[in-house]
Amino acid sequence: MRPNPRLYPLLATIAIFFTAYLLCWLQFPFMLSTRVVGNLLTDNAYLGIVAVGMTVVILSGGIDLSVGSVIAFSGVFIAVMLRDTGLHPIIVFALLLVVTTAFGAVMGAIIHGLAMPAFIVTLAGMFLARGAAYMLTIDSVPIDHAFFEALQDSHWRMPGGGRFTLIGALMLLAIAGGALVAHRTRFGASVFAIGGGPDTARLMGVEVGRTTIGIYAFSGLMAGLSGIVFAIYTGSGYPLATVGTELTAIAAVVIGGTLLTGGAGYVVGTLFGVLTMGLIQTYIVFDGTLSSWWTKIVIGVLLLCFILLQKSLLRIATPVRASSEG
Amino acid sequence: MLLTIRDLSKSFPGTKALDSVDFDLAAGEVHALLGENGAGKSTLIKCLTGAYRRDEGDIRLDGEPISPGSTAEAQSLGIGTVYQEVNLLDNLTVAKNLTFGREPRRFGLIDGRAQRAEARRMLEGYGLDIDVGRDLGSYSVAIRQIVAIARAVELSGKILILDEPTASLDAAETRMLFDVVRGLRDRGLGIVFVSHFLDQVFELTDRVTVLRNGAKIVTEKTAELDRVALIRHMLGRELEEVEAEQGADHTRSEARRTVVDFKGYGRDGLVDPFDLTVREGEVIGLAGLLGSGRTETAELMFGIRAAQRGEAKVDGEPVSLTSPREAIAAGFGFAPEERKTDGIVADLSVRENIILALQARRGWAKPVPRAEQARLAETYIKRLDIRTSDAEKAVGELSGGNQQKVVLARWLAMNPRFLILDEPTRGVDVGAHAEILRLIGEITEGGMSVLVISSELDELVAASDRIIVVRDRAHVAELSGVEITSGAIVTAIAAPDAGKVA
Amino acid sequence: MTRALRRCLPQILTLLALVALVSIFFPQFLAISFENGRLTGPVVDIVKRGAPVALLAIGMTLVIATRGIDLSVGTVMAISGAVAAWTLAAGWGVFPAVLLAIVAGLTCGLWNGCLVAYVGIQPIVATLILMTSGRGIAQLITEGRILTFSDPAFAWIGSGTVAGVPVPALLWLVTGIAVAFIMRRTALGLLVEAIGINRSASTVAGINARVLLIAVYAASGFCAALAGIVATADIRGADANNAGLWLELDAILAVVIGGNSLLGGRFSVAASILGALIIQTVDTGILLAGFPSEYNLVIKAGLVLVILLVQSPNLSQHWHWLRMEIRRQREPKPIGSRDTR
Amino acid sequence: QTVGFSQIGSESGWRAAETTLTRQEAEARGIDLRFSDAQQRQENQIAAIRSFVAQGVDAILLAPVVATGWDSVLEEAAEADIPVVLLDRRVDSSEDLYLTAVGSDLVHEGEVAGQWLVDNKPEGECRVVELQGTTGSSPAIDRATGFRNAIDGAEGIEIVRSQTGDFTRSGGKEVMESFLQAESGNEICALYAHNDDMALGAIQAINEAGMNPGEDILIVSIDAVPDIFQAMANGDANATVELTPNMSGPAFDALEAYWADGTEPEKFIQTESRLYTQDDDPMAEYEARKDLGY
Ligand SMILES: Nc1ncnc2c1ncn2[C@@H]1O[C@H](COP(=O)(O)OP(=O)(O)OP(=O)(O)O)[C@@H](O)[C@H]1O
Ligand SMILES: Nc1ncnc2c1ncn2[C@@H]1O[C@H](COP(=O)(O)OP(=O)(O)OP(=O)(O)O)[C@@H](O)[C@H]1O
Ligand SMILES: [Mg+2]
Ligand SMILES: [Mg+2]
Repeated sequence: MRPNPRLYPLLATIAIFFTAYLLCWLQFPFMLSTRVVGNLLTDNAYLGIVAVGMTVVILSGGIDLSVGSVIAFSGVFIAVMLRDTGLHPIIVFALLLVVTTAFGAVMGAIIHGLAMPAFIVTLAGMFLARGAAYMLTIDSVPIDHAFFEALQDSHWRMPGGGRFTLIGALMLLAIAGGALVAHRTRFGASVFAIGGGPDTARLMGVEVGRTTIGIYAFSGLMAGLSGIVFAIYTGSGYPLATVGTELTAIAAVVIGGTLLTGGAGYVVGTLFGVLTMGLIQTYIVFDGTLSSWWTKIVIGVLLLCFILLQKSLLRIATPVRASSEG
Repeated sequence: MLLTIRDLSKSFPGTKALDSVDFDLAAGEVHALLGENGAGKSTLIKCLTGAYRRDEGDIRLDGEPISPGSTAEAQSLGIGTVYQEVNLLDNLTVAKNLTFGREPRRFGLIDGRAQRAEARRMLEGYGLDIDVGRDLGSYSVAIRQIVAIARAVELSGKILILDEPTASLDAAETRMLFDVVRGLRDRGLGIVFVSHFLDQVFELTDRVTVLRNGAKIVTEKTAELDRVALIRHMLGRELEEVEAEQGADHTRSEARRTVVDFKGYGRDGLVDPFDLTVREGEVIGLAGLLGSGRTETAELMFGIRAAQRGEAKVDGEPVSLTSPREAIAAGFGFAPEERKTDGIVADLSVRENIILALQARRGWAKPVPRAEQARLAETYIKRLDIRTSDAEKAVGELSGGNQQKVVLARWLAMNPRFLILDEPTRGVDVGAHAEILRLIGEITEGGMSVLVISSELDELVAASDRIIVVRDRAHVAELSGVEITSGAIVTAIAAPDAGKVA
Repeated sequence: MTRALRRCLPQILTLLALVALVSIFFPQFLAISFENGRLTGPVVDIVKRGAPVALLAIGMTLVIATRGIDLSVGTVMAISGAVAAWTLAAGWGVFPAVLLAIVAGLTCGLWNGCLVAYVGIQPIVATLILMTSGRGIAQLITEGRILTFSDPAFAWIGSGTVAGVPVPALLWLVTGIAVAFIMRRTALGLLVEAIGINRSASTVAGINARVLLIAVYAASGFCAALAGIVATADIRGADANNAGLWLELDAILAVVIGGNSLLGGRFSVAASILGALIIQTVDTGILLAGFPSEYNLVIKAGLVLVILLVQSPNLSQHWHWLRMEIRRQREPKPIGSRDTR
Repeated sequence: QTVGFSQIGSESGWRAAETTLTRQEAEARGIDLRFSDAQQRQENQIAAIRSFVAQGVDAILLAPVVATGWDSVLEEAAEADIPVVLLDRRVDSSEDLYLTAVGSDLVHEGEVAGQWLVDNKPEGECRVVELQGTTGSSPAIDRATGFRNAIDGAEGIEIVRSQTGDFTRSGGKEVMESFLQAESGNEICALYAHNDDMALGAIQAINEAGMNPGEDILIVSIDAVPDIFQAMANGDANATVELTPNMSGPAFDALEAYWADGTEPEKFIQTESRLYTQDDDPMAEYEARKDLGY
């Protein structure tokens, strides 16, 4: 039995990632050290987590531009709360997750209730979240808390000196959790259904409204979680942080083989999309000769190469039309 | 009464789709809901299942007033529905479509294995041997339709609603569906059946309700009606039966001039190389089972898929047909089978849809003058009896059959030399059906050549000068003249290895 | 004409409401005076300042009508601005500068169009590639600095006037009218809408979707080049890092405020331009009202949300339904329904 | 020796000049410079430093995008015994975590600019408008603070409007235009801009409004990029406070001393915040700077 053609983009992504890693390794043998692998996980943890939420949103055919700002807001919120109140970080985290989830839910409600395009509603959300961060503080606020330092420091030292950090682990957990939600729950099935066509989904009995709210709430939750991870990662809150992260996340999701039009994709693919983005960054740093502008150009070109490769692999793998195989 | 509907009304901007309609459904009956295109059948069904919010009216199930706010609610009330043209979700696997909303779970998570097993169980009795783990979109319309039916049957605890379920099924599958429906009826379900095939209505149903222009005309026992009376109820007038037993003159074709000539035309994995000569003013029928490769043949000829081998000649000159544009330039026209995805442009008006191909051929710099557009729209709205409040209404808001007519009008307006019609009468009412057949006769009189793909053998027999039989992606037989009979076609489709199922 | 007016009515009303709102905070808002041969006043500033977004919105409208999106326009502004400044710095003169800048914009648009139409990459991603790498290209041209020039003729495009009216305002007006005219007097508008609504059906009907797609992205690149020229001429220098930064979002916002659907299909260039003016009025209004800068974003987000909410077709449906319900409550029950208890 | 340099980005001409000068300095000293551009993102900088550590460079130069949030990554570098030198901006981590910081005192810059205005303001009331940097960035915050410190005691100076111009020329121009509308131009006595680019944009706006920058409205800004000297030579701008882009020179000096015999430099090497006015031969300054990559 041949694998479902729907798996091909995912397989292509994974194959390309490992090939690219191999090529990097040939050029810089050090790339294969556990340090680099550990860094790849740690440095992209926040991106991976937020990309899980983005994957679910994109699977439903929507888009969430607010996540970058929500991450920044989360950092500022945590920092300011820890500075100004005596609350324990855990409680602050819980509060934050409630806030960001509610924020997402409200956006979802507007999107559904007023039939407005997600792009615009979440664009307004993006302005709003960053504006809210400014209103909390315009300064960058350090986080000094023993518990926080413990979180920052918790890692498992891999053989070879690399660190497998808590936040790296958290990202892998988020991916696993996201995969379960998207592929193994009724909510996830409804997400795919809406991505396949909201009208048809409605006729099939999907509660489109409730699901839409759930989708954006989930994305908000993931953005909040990502904000926590980012705060742990940087140990501070900064209202200007993570500008443009939503676009990076979208790119990662798309490289991961999820269709922007919705209805097809895998959460695991997103992990490889994120790692691919991280690999590009790492490669550029290892190279170390590119000027600022060439850095931008090369990132774009590599992105294009990945997408073209994926396209051509898919074209080879699938015949003219899915329906035309005998 | 299982279900009673009283004074149901529903308006869309500019149209009163339902006007105080009453409808009763008893347990253990199959009740036909009939009417012309745009009469309001689908709207009635959608109001009943909560897909539309009704303006007024009272719906009772087992005597209890119900008012489903969503289709999910209707499903939980035991109402299973196959909507017209909604063939479930193409991007999900067959199994997920079938079990959607009732997925078997273990520890709160969907159990994929059980899900597939459940799906296979649901498909038993429909004679379908397909991999339920594949995307629904990779199967043909017919299969998608059967899957939709299987799903609705499973959901219907009390009521099963079928809105034109047989439009894309062939005879064997229809028979299978009827068996299933009868079984459900005997188990005490109430079944609403919408169809434009009157034979099927007489064969299957116990009672008939006819709608016209959104109003209920009559409810009668099927046995007490005859065909003529039924059509009179539907149309509000008598129908001049144009489909005389031998509509086409099957003998005239040989002498005519060749317009298009395909030699060894084919594409690997799609259609085996075939020869086909199209003569002026000739109607060629393409017969075959579902999935036999008829649509593919048409798509190949029209350049939607490029041919790998063989050549095509128009008027003796070789032409390349690698895109619809080239085919149109060569004088071809093509009304596709899947009107929703390949035919109509939903948000454009009826007028714009009709002139679209014409405009594309003229190029962007030479717009069709407004007066000309209006004239064409008027002409075809009248000629094909397209039910629309005016020519500026968006095509997506028309009823299914009327959308089909708009697509036809688009190609007739082009006045092509060779017109390919893939299931042109799918979903159109009796009146329009007859009108379309009459039109085919009329345009071929004028010298246009037509290739018709249809699953209705009677229709093919009535209209065609020649019939090509397609089986397993190959053209296996050609019938002409007096050979053209339903029986001969069926034999050709089945032979020589009748034991093998397609 | 009246139909076009009716189409733009919500946008016009919104604009009027905004003007009234800003006037509350800044009473002299509508004051216009004629000084040293030019009109001055906040309103004049708005039509001038709004030029880049208005120009971008014109091209973006077409792209969105085909169900696409062009994230690269801000970057294309930077590229064409850099090309213009570079040409001027090399001493080639104004006309070559404008010409080369436009050619650069068209090239970017063609590139996007080919990625979308031929390679089949989804528009967001295809244009995202140029969005990230294009700024690098612009910086490559300017070598990361602000490339200044002192050509008065070129600067005139940014800050000159014709009969007192700022040149940038004339530029978007002329471009807008030209594009709207081309779209509606030829069949282009219809064909673009058709491929936006249903590309496969349009292809079957014989429309050359690929060429059209490439054309609209090229048009968007062209408009972005004009916007880039205006921005560069305005500050007499090409700022590759900041020119057009995040303006693509404003442009998209303008198109949506203009009532055009992101799902493609029916479009109105005039309404998009009005959308751009609405956004600029919000921006300028915030500046004039003198709030601290950290409130800028929140105020903008709030206003945009309110505008979109008010314009939402669904909301008007809800209103309609609510009114009907209330009326029904008041009216006596129809005779058919006896079962009140 | 290999040195990794994590630069913020290339958001301004000043930043580009700093990059150019660092490359030149490294080349002159025979140092292999690994350059990484973070595109204004802290996370990219952190990742870059981690990569540098993983590669085992001999030292790291860091121009931090923001003051906070460097503790853990600096600890990692310290663990690997890689000295880190901060350029241009400081961080709020413990001083043990880096070798030294080279930079100017941002608050002090603001104070110098403010002091100039206090000394040179015309008689009577002086209504000042302020063009702020990007909201939330540390130069914007500190330069605002410093300026306010300086004018606090002075009689008659009042900041009447202040808005962000995002450190860009077009931002400066647009905001200045609205200032001129809102405050009816002739009542503004001076403009304080957080960087020269915004001041240059504002100068154009003032010119276009038919007024005379440098005379009708005094203009003081910070950075000392070449173009502002040209404006000063034309009499359009009045004063600027230099922020030298050559941060790496002192940094490499300190590093070389440290590599040679472990000399610990001072924790903060402050560069001079020199004030330039129209009297300082602006044309000569312009010529001297125009090829530094600004
Ligand atoms: N969403 C809609 N918006 C506006 N008008 C609509 C809409 N849906 C249906 N209509 C109109 O309501 C009337 C009834 O349509 P309906 O689909 O119920 O017809 P039908 O009886 O199912 O016809 P067919 O046999 O062709 O399927 C038609 O005139 C149609 O144009
Ligand atoms: N009974 C079946 N079992 C498995 N696959 C099928 C079956 N029927 C159709 N298919 C698949 O669906 C594809 C498309 O079928 P489609 O119905 O479009 O073909 P067709 O010959 O044009 O028939 P028609 O025009 O009558 O629908 C076929 O290529 C075939 O692979
Ligand atoms: Mg119907
Ligand atoms: Mg077919």
